[in-house]
Amino acid sequence: QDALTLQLKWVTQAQFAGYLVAESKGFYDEENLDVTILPGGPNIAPEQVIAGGGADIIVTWMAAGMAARESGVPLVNIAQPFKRSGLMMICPEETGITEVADFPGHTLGVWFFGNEYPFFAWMNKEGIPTDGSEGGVNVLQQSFDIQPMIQGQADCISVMTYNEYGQALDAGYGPDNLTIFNYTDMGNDLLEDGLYVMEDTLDDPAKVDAYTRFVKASMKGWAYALENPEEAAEIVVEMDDTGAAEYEHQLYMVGEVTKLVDAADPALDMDTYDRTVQALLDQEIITATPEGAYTSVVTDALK
Amino acid sequence: MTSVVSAQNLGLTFPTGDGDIVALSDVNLTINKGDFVSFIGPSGCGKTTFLRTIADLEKPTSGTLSVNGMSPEEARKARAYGYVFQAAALYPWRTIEKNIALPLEIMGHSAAKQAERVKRTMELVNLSGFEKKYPWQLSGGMQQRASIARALSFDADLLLMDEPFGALDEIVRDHLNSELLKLWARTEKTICFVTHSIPEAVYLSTRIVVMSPRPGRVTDIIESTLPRDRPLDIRETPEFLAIAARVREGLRAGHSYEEGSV
Amino acid sequence: MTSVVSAQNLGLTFPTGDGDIVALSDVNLTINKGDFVSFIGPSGCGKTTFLRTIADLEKPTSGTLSVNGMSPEEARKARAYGYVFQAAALYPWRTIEKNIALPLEIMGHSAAKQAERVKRTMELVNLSGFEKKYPWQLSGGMQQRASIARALSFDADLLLMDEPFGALDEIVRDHLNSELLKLWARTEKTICFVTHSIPEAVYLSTRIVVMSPRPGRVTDIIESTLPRDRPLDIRETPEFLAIAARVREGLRAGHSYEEGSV
Amino acid sequence: MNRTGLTAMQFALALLAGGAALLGLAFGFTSFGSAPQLTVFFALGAASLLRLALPFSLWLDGALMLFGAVALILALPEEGAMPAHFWWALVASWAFAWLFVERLSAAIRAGHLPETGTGLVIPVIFGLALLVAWEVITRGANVPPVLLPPPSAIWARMTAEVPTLWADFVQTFVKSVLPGYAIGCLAGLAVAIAVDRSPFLKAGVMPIGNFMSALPIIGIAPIMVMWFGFDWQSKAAVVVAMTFFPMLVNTVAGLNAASAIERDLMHTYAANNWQTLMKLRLPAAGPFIFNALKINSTLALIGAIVAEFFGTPIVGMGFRISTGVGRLAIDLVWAEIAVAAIAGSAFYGVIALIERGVTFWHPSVRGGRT
Amino acid sequence: MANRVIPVLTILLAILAFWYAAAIWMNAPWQDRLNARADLIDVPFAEFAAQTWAQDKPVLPAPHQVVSEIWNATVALEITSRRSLAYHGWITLSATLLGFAFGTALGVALAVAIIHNDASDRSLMPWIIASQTIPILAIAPMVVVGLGSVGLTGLVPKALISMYLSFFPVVVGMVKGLRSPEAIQLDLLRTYDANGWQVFWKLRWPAAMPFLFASMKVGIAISLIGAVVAELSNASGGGLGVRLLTGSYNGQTVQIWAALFIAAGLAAILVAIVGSAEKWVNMRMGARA
Ligand SMILES: Nc1ncnc2c1ncn2[C@@H]1O[C@H](COP(=O)(O)OP(=O)(O)OP(=O)(O)O)[C@@H](O)[C@H]1O
Ligand SMILES: Nc1ncnc2c1ncn2[C@@H]1O[C@H](COP(=O)(O)OP(=O)(O)OP(=O)(O)O)[C@@H](O)[C@H]1O
Ligand SMILES: [Mg+2]
Ligand SMILES: [Mg+2]
Repeated sequence: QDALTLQLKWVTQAQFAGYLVAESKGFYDEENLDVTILPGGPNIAPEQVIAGGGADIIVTWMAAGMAARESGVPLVNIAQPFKRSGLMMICPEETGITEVADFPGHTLGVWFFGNEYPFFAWMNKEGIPTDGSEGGVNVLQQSFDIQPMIQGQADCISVMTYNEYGQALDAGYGPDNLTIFNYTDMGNDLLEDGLYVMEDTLDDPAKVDAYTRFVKASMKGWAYALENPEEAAEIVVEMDDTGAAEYEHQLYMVGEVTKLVDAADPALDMDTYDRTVQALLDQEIITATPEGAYTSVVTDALK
Repeated sequence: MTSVVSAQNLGLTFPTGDGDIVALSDVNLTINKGDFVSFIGPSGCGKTTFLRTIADLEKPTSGTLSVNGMSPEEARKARAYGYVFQAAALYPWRTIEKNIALPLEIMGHSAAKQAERVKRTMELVNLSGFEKKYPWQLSGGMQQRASIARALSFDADLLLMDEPFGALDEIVRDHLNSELLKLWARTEKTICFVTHSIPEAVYLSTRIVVMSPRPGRVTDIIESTLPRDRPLDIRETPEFLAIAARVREGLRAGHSYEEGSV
Repeated sequence: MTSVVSAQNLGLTFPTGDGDIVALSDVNLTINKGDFVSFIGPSGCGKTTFLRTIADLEKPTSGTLSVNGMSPEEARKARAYGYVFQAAALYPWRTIEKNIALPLEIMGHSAAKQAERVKRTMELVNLSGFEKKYPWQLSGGMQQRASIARALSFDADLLLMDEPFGALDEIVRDHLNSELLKLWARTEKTICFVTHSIPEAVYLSTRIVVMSPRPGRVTDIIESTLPRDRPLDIRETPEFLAIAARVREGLRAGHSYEEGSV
Repeated sequence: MNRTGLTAMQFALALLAGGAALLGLAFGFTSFGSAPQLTVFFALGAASLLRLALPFSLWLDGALMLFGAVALILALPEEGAMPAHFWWALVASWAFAWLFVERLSAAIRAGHLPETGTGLVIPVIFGLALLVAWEVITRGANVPPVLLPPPSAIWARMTAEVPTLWADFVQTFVKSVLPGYAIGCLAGLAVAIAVDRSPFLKAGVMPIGNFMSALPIIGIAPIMVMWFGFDWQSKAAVVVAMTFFPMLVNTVAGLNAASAIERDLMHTYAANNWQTLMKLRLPAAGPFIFNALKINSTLALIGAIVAEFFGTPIVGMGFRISTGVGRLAIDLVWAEIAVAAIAGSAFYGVIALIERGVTFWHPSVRGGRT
Repeated sequence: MANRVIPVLTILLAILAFWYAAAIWMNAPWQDRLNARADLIDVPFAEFAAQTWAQDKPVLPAPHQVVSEIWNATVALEITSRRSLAYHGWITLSATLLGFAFGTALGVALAVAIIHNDASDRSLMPWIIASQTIPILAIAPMVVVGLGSVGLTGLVPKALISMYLSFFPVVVGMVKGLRSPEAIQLDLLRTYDANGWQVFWKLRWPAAMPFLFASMKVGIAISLIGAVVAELSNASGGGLGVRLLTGSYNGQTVQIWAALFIAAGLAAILVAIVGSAEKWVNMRMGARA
């Protein structure tokens, strides 16, 4: 068996249902893989973990992956099960915000820790300053929940369709009393949860083979989760070490996440890739067009 | 003569974990104005406790005690006495002059009056020149004198002194003994003085109270027949030696050689 | 007679922040086997320093000093002396018997020998029955005796005692004085004894060394003419009083009334 | 002591230093000339073994230490792993540094060198030695910079990012730490004085205060952010909560520090409560209060930074640290950590200095080092 | 006994009353919104108060909510369940104890080095103080990742972080303690020509005992903080810190408070255990009752 360690981007939740299901249902074993799944957290940078040799494969956002590549961690995208972004910005109607032009002068909650790039790319595109200058917006480092909106500390907050948006729905918010800016719908989405490995490992055919089997089994896991959301949610709850995952919430999340994932095709969509790279360049998050930041050897082998 | 301190059947018992300690029992004593009374007795016989009771630092558990015709508490509130503790108890964060001025500050004297009093009492105990020093910069004897100056600074008529010269060598002690006598003769204060030294007690006092422990009680009161004016070499006179011998007798009688009494 | 301690032109200077302090200067003294030498002098005249130098706790800065014919350091390593400090310095976490056994433990005696020695010396200082008590459960005088027992336990021929009876009242002191004399007479030890009390020095010693400060030096050495066997009431004899007067004279001469010397 | 005038430990260090240099010379022989300055260092270091026969000044050891460190850093290859014999240079200059420090402190103790000035050199050398070892190990062993950057990179980042660092410092230290510290300490002091007046309150509050001061107060950071919002107010609130209890507990203990006899003295003057407090108990509590002030000076900074992890406007040391890790700007993270450590040490130092001035009378200040 | 318990109870009651009042006040705005949305107007105060004490995700949970959460998450659950706070408490506790053991050992070792060696005294102390001004939460994730890359995961990285915090009070206390023997006590041993080892074991060590225990009490409480902080940076494996974190990210205030109270209880128990060890040693060393 080949041992692989997967570092997740966030805590154990249905956002990673495919991998958790594949592990739980033995899909990895079928591919002769021994996979260890490490949960992430707010202070864990998957890029740092893989650079230190603590993982073989990481799940991360392309913006963060590209930025890491420029700071000397040669990450390569090998597969991109997530085709769309789940990121949204929501503003309660009391704030009076109905369109982007209403933003200036308001406080917007944004997640940092590698999740801030889509927002800054968007603002950059709209020409709204974010440095606190006249006619710009105030940016707040937001916690990973909807408290800032409930308590009125921010006028708009970031949410994921599959997570915090659910909390907002629970709290009695909904499309009828919220203005929703969906990054994918606006065409401002940057590629989210992709699978990345270190560049030098791709020279080793045995490793590439292991990656291929890994992606294959993972996609099988995603497909399974798509068809059996209840069981997938149960698996997630079961595999969460912290005991914080709640079944209801995970079930909701499975439903939302599967809208973003294409279980049949893990290949990177080049249009979205090019747009992502362009946005990162515009925003000066990266300074040069990356070379060799993705490979299709794995996904090609699956075709 | 007016009585300054008057104790009738005074008793004081300390309750402790393993049984009560009778520190004073059935003490009857009257001290008149202008008296110089020494208390002598083995360790633990209640000398300090008696002084503390007069000063209203301990409450008697039986009998009555009056100070200047008042209760000890009223007397304390009227600032009737100056107390010199067995240890100097100077505040280390104050200079010597500030330490001496402490009671004056508390009693609300004006700055000018404070300065004048401090200067005068510092001269009296021979400490001039050390105003700005801190206590730890002085030798033990000088600290002791500063604490005497502090007790004198506000000019109370009653002085309670608990082994004030304990830490000093014989020569310095002799010197301070005669200074104290002079002060007493000049100011007509009433002085209660605790000591372990028989010659010191005899040399200084008009009356010597011999105490004995377990329970603490007065076993003998010796009136001194020495004249008020006492040069140092009075201590070699037969009269002096006779009184000393009588004190020693009284002391020895109260002294048991069990270990506990050491 | 063999000389146990011999000092020639001994000097010791402490360097301090504001200038050097000459604690000992030009001390010449020979102490023979079996001597009982008392050191007397005002505070700060170097008595303790001299004892500490003999004990190799301070290093002389000039002159020579030999103990039992060796350097002080060799003598210390040969465990030539027992030292009784001015304070009892018992270790509070050890029972009295353990405290007394401490030097024996360190010197590596067997448990049986330790037990036997501890028993013997505790009897000697009249502390039997208090073996298992902790220091704080004893009165000051008992603690002082325990520290004397500790110094006696390993039977050194030279005893250095720094005001061992300072904390005691006159009666107890008298008692211990005569006990010490008996011990000395029985064991033929050499004793160096620091005291502030003139009668005590005269009563105990074969020789009295009078010292004076600034700089610390020996001003007088008085040989006692009293017999070796001394009942307590020898202190009222004219011979005793004459020696005491001479010591007092020597002391007074060395005593300046400047403040610093108190 | 032996013929060289060194203690056993110094002697062992001297042998280690000279021996390591000798070995470096031997192992580096094949690549002779590639790093001339290192070769010179090895030669001089090996020559120091002559101390067995000749007297050898401690300053020579100091010079060798310095020369070795500089030569080693200059010789570090830009790319790839460090040649093996370089490690001997690290060992040798470390040993020279230790030996130098040993001999220096022995000289100070013996009074051959003045305490002031030279006494300060020793911790500085220790810190520099740590930095040199860090630099050499991270670069020499090719530790990925995203795990641990070398000090030179951190320093470069610090100088390049002064405005950012300054803004973060102002946000975190000036706006959050200082007010929070002042409020927390003053409140602790005031409550302690109030509580002290009533035995009933004291009996009730003290066990709870002791309990609270053992609490992982950091845990309340998310709650404070929830209550007081994202800006500095919530950080200051965390700082207040963290500093309050140490101050309360210490002050109450301090107010009881006055001895019975010192209190009796006040009693004999029939002094009122206020006089007793101002003239006796507060001054006597000084050392305890300063103890709390010192503990709190480090706690306050940590509390504010931690609280920033749970939400901030986009400025502040904690914000920069947490987002820096996310962006893999680890050198910036370490630059912030360095600023925090410097600010914290300076804060501590200032309090310790004030303490020396105010509690000059306390035996721990009068004599000896603190 | 009674005159110790009554004041504590009084204060506790006062705190509880204040807490309930604060819960009404702080939860009121959200409750107003909820009621408005449900078209509930003119809710009587008593009912409104009860509502604010029964919210799902209150700003400030009422004490009984916290207590019942603690009950449900400990006694009512299998101890091995990952939802059990007892399980997470045990994880945190084991890291705390290991870190405390490391920290005490390191602290004592450093203190011994400092008092026996002039050079280490002068060079170490300032840096030991400086080390404590480094924000531990900032380096904790890097320590976790760094140790993970050399194969150390799980308990050890957490314990090392807790050690980093807890060694400090031990060094400071022990340096003071080992230096606490008075000159005369040291001189005494010198007159017996005792060697360094004997001086250490017969004098310095026993004299330092009170200081050791005082600093261990502080140290164990800080160890717990260290373990919690380490868990904030390393969600895998669970622990009270992780519960705090996930509670915070899911807006589960009741869960946060419950985890906090369990941590507080643990701290109190640990301090009490060190306290009884101290009493026992004191008794063996014949201290005054
Ligand atoms: N606060 C107290 N609690 C319990 N017992 C006490 C207290 N103060 C004094 N005693 C006891 O009361 C007795 C008398 O003590 P006191 O201090 O008056 O003796 P003293 O004659 O002054 O002795 P010394 O010569 O040693 O100063 C002693 O047995 C002592 O143990
Ligand atoms: N370690 C020291 N450093 C500086 N000066 C010292 C030191 N030890 C003693 N001295 C000084 O040396 C002088 C002699 O002191 P010593 O303790 O020998 O006096 P002493 O005769 O024993 O006095 P006492 O009767 O008070 O015990 C004093 O002036 C003292 O201040
Ligand atoms: Mg007394
Ligand atoms: Mg002396």
